[in-house]
Amino acid sequence: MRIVVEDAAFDAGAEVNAFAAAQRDMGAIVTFQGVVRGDGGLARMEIEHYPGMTERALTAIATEARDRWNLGDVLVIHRHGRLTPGEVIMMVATAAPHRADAFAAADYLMDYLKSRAPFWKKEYGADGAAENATWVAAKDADEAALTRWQGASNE
Amino acid sequence: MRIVVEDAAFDAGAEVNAFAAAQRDMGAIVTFQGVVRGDGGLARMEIEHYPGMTERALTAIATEARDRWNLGDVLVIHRHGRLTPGEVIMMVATAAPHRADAFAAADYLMDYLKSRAPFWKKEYGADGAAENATWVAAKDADEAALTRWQGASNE
Amino acid sequence: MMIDVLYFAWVRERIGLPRERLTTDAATVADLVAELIQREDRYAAAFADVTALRVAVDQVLTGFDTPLAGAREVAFFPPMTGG
Amino acid sequence: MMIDVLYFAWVRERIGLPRERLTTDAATVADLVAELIQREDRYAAAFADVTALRVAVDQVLTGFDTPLAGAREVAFFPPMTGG
Repeated sequence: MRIVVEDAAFDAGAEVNAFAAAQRDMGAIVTFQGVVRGDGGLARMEIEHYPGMTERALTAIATEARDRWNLGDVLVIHRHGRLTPGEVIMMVATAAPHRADAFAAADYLMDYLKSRAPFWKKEYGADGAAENATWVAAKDADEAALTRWQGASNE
Repeated sequence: MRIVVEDAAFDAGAEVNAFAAAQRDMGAIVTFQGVVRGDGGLARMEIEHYPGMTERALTAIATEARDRWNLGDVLVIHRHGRLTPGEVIMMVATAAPHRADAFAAADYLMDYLKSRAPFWKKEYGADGAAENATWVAAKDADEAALTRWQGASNE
Repeated sequence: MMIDVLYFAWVRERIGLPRERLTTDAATVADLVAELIQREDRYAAAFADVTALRVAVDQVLTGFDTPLAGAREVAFFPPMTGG
Repeated sequence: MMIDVLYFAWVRERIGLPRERLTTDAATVADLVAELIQREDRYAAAFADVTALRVAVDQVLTGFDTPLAGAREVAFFPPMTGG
């Protein structure tokens, strides 16, 4: 299990390959990448985080995923600081003997990471002005998504 | 949309990066990689396919995914011929504005590709003997998985 | 009519060849299977249990009751195991 | 007791600083919030609607009724928007 919180850009393809190469007898590898969208006039975003707690929260979420599904490994990388459209914000990767576990765990990691890992996004428009920048509001849909995982300890 | 059926090995990380770089305003990219497992004494496998129909079936499955979800792009790469444990058999990638579409479409592609694309796997044990090689039997679970996608045209 | 018949995986192995061109008057896939079974034991062995087989006509997966009028290519194979 | 209080995102901006060390006798998070609101308008503005806020005690997400006995670090922030 590897949890990385960093401001530097990372090479998602190289991370996927390194993650896959480290596995043994894991038939299924699922990855998710989140990319900054430029529609809506976004020029850049700043991602704030809570050093210490962020790593801790991501570790707890990844550990929970390993408890719920039959996984060989989990990788989470999340950037903070300044990002522009087209840049990769974060990625998760899961490795499992079977594809259903790899898919469910990656989906779960994303749902929890969205609403339970301490990151906050501030969006800057084309004018780049701080006074016009806005904090992204949490979506009700993201909170509602968590209810999908309640109840059964394994699906 | 890109559909590739080839016997050569491919660099999954490089494919993921090229796929992601070609997108505009797709916030979510999901990938699946299938890897040859070596447990159970497998020494190698041979994947047979139906040239022409295989590409056609994969294209139909990918087109159906684009009709069902809001996707920016779909990639499917599947190898045939001889593969050894640890090698990547195939990958799919989906790009969407939102993560739920990217996850559902990748999951759907895998379910249909397993049971509706003309590939057949033959497994060879440590002795490498053709007379001891066995054709992989289709799993009832793979056929049952397809029922998940019936009914609602979009979820 | 002339038709190309293709065999894959263990169907190909049992019949002993990957494809052949046949002249047939079979109206449907099932009729073609009945003709093949009459030919030789190896065909009878391959088609002993058609519920274990899948068929494609002109590269589209279909059923054994499909008419062959106008078809150029019929393929027989076990359930697929890709991915 | 001495406690580190951290603020993130718009809570940090409204209060005007990322962290401060306070001496408090607050028994719970809610008591600490009540103390802060009394201090200055900028705190009152930041904590005007605590339902819009989340709190972590010693880096674990928790509720406003959580006791502060033994706590070293309390953080206030809006709902998280990672991913």
